[in-house]
Amino acid sequence: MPINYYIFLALALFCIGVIGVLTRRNAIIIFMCIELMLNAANLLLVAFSKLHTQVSALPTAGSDAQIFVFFIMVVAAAEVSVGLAIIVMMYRNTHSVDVNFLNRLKN
Amino acid sequence: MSITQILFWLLSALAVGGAIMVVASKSPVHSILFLIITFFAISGHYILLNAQFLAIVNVIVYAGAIMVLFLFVVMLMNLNEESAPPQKNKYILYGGTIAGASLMLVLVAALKQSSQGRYLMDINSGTGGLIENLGKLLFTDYVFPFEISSVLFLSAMIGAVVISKKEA
Amino acid sequence: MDQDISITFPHVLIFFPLLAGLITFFLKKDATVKSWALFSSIITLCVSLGSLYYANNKALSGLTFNYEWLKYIGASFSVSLDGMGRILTLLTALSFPIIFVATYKNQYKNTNSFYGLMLLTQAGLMGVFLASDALLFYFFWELAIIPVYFLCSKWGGEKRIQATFKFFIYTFTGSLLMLVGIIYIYLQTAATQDAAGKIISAHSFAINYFYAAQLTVDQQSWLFWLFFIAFAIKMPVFPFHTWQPDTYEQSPSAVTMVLSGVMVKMGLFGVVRWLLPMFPLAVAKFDTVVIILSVIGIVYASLLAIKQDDLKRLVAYSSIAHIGLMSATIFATKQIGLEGVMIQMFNHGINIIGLWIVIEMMEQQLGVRKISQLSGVAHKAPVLTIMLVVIGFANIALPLTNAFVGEFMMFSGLFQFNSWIAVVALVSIILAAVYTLTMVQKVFYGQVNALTTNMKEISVNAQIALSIIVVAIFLSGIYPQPLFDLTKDTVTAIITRFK
Amino acid sequence: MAVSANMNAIILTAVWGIVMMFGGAFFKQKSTPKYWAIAGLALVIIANCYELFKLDPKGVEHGNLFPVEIKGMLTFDSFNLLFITLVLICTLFLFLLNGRDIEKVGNNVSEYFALIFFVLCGVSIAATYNTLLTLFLGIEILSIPLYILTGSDKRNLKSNEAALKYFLMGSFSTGILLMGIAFIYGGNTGTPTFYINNINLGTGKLPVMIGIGLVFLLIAMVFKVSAAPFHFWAPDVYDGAPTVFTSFMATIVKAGGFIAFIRLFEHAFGTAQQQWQILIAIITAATLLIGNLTAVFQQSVKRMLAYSSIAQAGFMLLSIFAINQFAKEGVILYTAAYSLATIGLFAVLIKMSDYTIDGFNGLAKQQPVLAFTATICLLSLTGVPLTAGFQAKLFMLIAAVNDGHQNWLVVFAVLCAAISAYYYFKIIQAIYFKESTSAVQQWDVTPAFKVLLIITAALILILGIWPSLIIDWLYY
Amino acid sequence: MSNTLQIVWLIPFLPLIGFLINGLGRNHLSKSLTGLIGSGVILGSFLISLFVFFQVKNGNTHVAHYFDFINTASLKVGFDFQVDQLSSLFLLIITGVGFLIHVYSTSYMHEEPSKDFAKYFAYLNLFVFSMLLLVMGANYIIMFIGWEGVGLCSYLLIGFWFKDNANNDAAKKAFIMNRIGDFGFLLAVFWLIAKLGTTDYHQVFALAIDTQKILLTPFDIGGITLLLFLGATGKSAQIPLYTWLPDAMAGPTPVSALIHAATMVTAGIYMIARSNILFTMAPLTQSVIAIIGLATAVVAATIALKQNDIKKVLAYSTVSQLGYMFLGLGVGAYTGAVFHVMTHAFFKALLFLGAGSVIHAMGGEQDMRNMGGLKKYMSITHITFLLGCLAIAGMPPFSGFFSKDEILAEAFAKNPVYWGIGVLTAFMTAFYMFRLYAMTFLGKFRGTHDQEHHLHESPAAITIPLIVLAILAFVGGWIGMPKVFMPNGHRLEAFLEPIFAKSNEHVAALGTAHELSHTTEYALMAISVVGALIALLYAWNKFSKYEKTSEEETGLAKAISNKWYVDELYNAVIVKPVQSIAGFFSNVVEKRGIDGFVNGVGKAVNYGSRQIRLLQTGQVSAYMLMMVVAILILFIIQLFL
Repeated sequence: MPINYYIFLALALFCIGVIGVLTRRNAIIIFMCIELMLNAANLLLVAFSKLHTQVSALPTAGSDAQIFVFFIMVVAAAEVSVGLAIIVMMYRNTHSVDVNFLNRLKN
Repeated sequence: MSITQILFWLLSALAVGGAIMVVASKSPVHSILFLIITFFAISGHYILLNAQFLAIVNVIVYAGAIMVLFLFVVMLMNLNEESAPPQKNKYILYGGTIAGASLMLVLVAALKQSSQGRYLMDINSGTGGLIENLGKLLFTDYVFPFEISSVLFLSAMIGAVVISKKEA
Repeated sequence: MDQDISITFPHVLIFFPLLAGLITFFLKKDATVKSWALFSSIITLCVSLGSLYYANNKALSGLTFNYEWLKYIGASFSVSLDGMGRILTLLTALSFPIIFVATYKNQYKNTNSFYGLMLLTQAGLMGVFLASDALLFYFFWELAIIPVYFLCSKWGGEKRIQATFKFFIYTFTGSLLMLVGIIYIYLQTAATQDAAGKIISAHSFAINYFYAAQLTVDQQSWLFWLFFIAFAIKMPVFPFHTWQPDTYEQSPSAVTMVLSGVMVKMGLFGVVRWLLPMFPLAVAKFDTVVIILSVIGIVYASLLAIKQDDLKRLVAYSSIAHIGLMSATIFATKQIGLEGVMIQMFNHGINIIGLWIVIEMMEQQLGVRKISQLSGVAHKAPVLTIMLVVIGFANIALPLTNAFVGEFMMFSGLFQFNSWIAVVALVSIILAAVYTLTMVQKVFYGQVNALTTNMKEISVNAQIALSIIVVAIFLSGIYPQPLFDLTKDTVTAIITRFK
Repeated sequence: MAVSANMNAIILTAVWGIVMMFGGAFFKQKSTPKYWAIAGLALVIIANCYELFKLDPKGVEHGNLFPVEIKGMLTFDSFNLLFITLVLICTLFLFLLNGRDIEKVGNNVSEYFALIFFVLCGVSIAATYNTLLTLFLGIEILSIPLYILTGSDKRNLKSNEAALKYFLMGSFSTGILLMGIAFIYGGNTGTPTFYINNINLGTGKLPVMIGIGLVFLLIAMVFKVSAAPFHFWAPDVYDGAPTVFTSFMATIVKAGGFIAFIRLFEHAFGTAQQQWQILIAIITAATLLIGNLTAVFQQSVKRMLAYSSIAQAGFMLLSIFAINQFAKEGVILYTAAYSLATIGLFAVLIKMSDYTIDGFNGLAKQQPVLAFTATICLLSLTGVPLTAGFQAKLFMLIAAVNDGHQNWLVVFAVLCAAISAYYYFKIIQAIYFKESTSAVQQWDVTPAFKVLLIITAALILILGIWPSLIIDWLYY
Repeated sequence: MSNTLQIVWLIPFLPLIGFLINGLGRNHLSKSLTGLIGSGVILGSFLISLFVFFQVKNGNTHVAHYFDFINTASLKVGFDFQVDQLSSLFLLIITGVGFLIHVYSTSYMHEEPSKDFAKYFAYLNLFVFSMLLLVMGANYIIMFIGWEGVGLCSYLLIGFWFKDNANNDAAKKAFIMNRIGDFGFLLAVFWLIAKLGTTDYHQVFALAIDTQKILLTPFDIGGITLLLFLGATGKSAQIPLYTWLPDAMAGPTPVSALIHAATMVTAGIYMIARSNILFTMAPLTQSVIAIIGLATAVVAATIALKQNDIKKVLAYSTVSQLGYMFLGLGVGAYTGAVFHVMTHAFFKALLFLGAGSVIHAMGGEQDMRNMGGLKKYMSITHITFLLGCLAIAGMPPFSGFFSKDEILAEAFAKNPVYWGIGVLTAFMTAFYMFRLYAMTFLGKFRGTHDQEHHLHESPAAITIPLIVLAILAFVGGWIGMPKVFMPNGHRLEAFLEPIFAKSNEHVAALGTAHELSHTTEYALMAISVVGALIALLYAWNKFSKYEKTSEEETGLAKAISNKWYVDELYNAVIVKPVQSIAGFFSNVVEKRGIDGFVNGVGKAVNYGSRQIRLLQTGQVSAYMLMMVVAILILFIIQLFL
């Protein structure tokens, strides 16, 4: 199974995430798409870790990437808590999470 | 075509399809559910890649905690339909899609020629991703980032508190 | 690089006005401010006169002072006083007391900041003329502008803000381009070493390193323009001159005197001190272009001067014409021409300050500068008239006035470069006569009109200032030799570089 | 590689953040947290300076109070130690000048301080990271509290909007950053690792994966330093955020981003400079152009400063364009000069009742000290000699010319600097040459505030004359 | 340097002193004192000039060096005075005539308030000073100093009554026209410096005729001389720059006498005579000079025929006489030209002063149509004036006859056509001079009654100079007897021989010179004298019974009395275009063009700013879309370019 497949898969997820971010207007869904992007990155890292485990002799070769993924999840969790808090606050004030209405600041 | 390959294609299709649905589906709740499906598929891939620990964490943290949190928020705001009038500026829609797609194209096109991409890797063998290895690593080499990430959490916590506390 | 920290003339010339200016900001009573400013400027004058005695004619040696300032980039606070430096510092030192005396009666609000800024300007100018380190030169080059910017915008005429702003942006842009040039050359210079021969910094800003920098023709060609634009804007040379009439018209007279008397010399100085020696090849390549530009400027400005109705604008354009002649001659790089330029830089300063004082005196009393509104002033203010006539004829380079020798030698330098260009340029002496005499006739002769009936003879200190100028005009007009001797070294240095 | 890295700053900031956090529960008066914060920051600075002084040229350090085994995930040298010290000092100035304005933002004063400390912690990690992991963590620790601080003025819709925009785009860039890291890791043949200085760039043209990863990282970094065309968040966020936090973000955080940027591209990709230089050149040009040009037309000084900060970022990018000794000296100077000036300017701006340029009309009459210091700051931002700003720009230009590949960029940069003079001097005009139109406002300006402003101005001037005061710390 | 002639510096110095005293003390000195100082200093320098003259006559010429005016590596110009035959002669003329005119002025200007009176004398002294510098300078630069100085003084004195703007215009015109001349002069000097590196007469002339190393090609010499001649046309009112001189009559009459008849206008002749060798080596230039001089003579004479302003007539006659002198220079009759300068100085000064006395008596009236029959009121003026007229009309044995005929003879030798036109002009001269004489002194008085009432002979201060000058005008010519009368009667030629020696050698070398036979000379003289006599008599009885008529004259006459419309022509061809070009520049090129461009840059920046800030739409999606596009571009650049 060529590594490329995994790369392409990850890229596909990533780009779908990007498309979502660009096209959707609901802040929450945009945020979810961003999570999707993060996961794409995770998948890629894991795939590479696997790759490196094979390529290099020592058994724990690829595991640093997995640790990294672990940290990414940690960060993601933290981000989510903050992000949702902000979204909620926004919703409290405007009763909408539509990013199209975020245009008080421009030019 | 071995079982692993079948699994690979299956999971990939599941992940991509779920991702597409996340973007496509009108109702936020549905998108969340599709996203959960995608995450499960990704976890499946992790298992294929011998990252068992990550697979578990992924299911627990993402599909479990985070997504539930999302769901909870969406429910709280009960915006199951996009309330606003339909997209006024369509060009963002098309532009976004085209841009994303062409990004994909460019990268794929670039990677196609790369020699590195040709590595064959045999699925499900090796012990790199077992909890004990990772655990050892985490508490020896990676203790510092581990500690530091606590700062991250602290700040996130404070942030959440500051933001959501009612102004007296 | 000697770490000589003994008091030398150059840094007295720079720092005394600087300190005096700073002190001025903290003086309260207007009278004290004025007298202090006058006093300190006179001290400066004495110092610069003193420095003339120590004139030893070796280019760029003479009175130098040197302190390693930013040693890791090889910039040092090194100042030196060669011939051109001497004559221009003398001009700077001389013009300020005259200006202060002439405008002694004027009332500026926030007197202390006005005079403070004036003295800072003087310090900046001194620095420009004394610096023998490129970075230092650029420093002072900018520092001379900033106070002027504030002076003009604060105390100027009604359209002052826009005019000054334009002036500032214009010059600032130019000097930034020059900065790029300086940096580029800096990176071509050799490494500086201390006495032990160990490398202090990879490159140096010192002027002799700049002279020694090995530049190919192509490098010189674009560096030349970077520098030239900065200087051309400052001089100003056609077609970079449009800021000047507006600025002169709008800024307070005292500042106009500084601007036109001394500050325009910065550009000429820059060309002679930096541009010519650094880019001989480029100069050889572009001299005709520049000279033609300048000559166009001469005729063009003279023609415009004929049409002006505002006295200040008239003088501004005539000044553009004179400066154009100087720049043309400089780029001709003929010995006789350069000798002429050297003394003309001094004399032009004196004359034009005189003209401004006369205009200022009339505006003070009558509140107008419009030639069309004035008439028959001579009946009311004969002394003023005589002074004006003398200065006016000096301005059109009548023999035995100071401007003659300079312009004569400049023209003949230009003639030796290319006779036809000289012919075109020489037309300006006719045009100069036209506009000067027309001005004199319309303003001073003829019948007294309703406005000028209440014109009175000018104040005593104005008379003093003007008489100093007139005396200077005749002195250096009848016996210019000392000025030649002062600047011999610079000229020979340049010429030898071009041999 | 040293046993342990610049831990003093990191640990102490983190700890003090916690202290402030818990302090929130105990402090009675609203003004107490400020003093605690100042005290703590002073402590951090002392500790950091101690470390800086004990450093010896060979990079072996003796001043570390917390010898922790970190596997060289952080490294340090005089450069980043000095940088952190500067950043901390600037923050101290911010606290001293605007402490009382932080109190005005909302009720959770001590939490704000806590968050600021966490940001500082993030900055010091981002300044010293040695692996992509710590880079990632540093950036995140630096960003997440900022999202909060931006939105901390909860009633204000602009603040909310700014927070949300910042958050969305910020996490988007995080995604890009991670993608980049992944590709770098994957493309890194030989001994795969996240350590930035044994990334195998190969010889000749970069391997494709590395190339992709590089571009992703580049973009993420460029986003953090708000360079065009990834600057779009900056004006809105700076405009929406409470002014005091804007001042913090626009200076210290941006500088943090730069130091991370420069570390990455010096140590990780320095050897392949030729292959990414053109990208930086393009981005720099775009940033200079958009930043300056857009700033010209702004009526609100706050927003104008936002754009000007983009423009200044463009100038700082020159240091990354040409990574050499001059560039590093330059970036240090630039951080100091730019941060001081901007903080001083914002400090004055906060005191204004009217943020438009006309609001400054006749300031010289009402508040000469404020007027004077604001002018010095503006001159410094313009890059007029005798101010620190000039020295900073000078070094940047020297660095860029010294690199010598894209001289057009340098000329372009100075022309943009000329444009910047255009809008900075509009304010100076308003201050000195225009008469105040509106009624005289109430000023809450304490003598201490004025003194501090004057000190700031004095520092700017001193640095303008003797930049060596800072730079000598790089090599002693 | 123990040469007695070292003291010549006193000659210009005294007038300078006078200028300073009168100028600075003008508010305090009394009129009589002022007049005394003013005339005294001139007398002083006249006496010294006499001494110098005799020194020179005894063959003692000298170049006195005082200090370095310019002394640089590239150019050395000493402040030197050259005393030789030519300059000493001019010294005599200037100081002598000058002195008389000063004396005359003390009475003529007496109505002026003492302040202006002093100013007048200050200017007059200053003029004498500059004129002396002009003739004494030992190099072209010192000459140029005087050259411009006299121009300045003429400017100041023409505009002496500056209340009236007409006078100021005249003054301005004079100065600017002179400037145009200086334009040529300076170019010539630059050319000399560029080629020879010096301006000292001795060196220049030595190098010019140096046949070993040819520093000056014929082209150079031709150019230089032509340019010098351009300078001369300005100063000496030749075509095309003569129009200022008639206007210059706006000044006080003594000024016209001194500056615009006797001395300043002859500066051009002096200059060319001084550099005769150069001109002799440039035959082309010589013929140009001859033709221009001739043309000037004719044109001016024709115009003079119909002028009614007494001073204008004299002015045009001056122009015409100057034309003669240039004809002389053109045909190589340097001695003749200088001779004519001298005689002309006498009789033209006389005529002007006479006219002044008339105007004085008429209370400022200058129009001859309102005069007539004055001879019974003011006899001395009348007699002296008549002598002057005879002298200028070339009647033997008056001075004019000798000088004019010498020139005409040489002209004939060169080219009979020259002579023909010249002699024609002589007839016209006789005609208009006696028209003037008759209209003024003969017939019956045509003025108003109270003018008639005030008519009186002028005071002694006026009449004495008239008498002295009349005598000079009578006998002045005898120092230049033609050879046909007595073999070595031409003392002047003998005296000036060293000056023109080089030229004569050169001509001799070319061998173009050929003596006229005595018979031809007699014939020529006879023709000119007879013709002049006829013209004279015709004018006499035609205008002695002149009546004021008011019929509109037509055709040629109209053109003549309108001075051939030359002023109008210049106005249309030069002044107007320059003005309009200047206007175009200042209104269009400056404002719209150059400044417009500069401001345009600023406008462009503003416009760009207004446009570019529309990028900042406020829409997050739009932002991110733009970012992604940018990412795309970067990737493409990085990966595929």
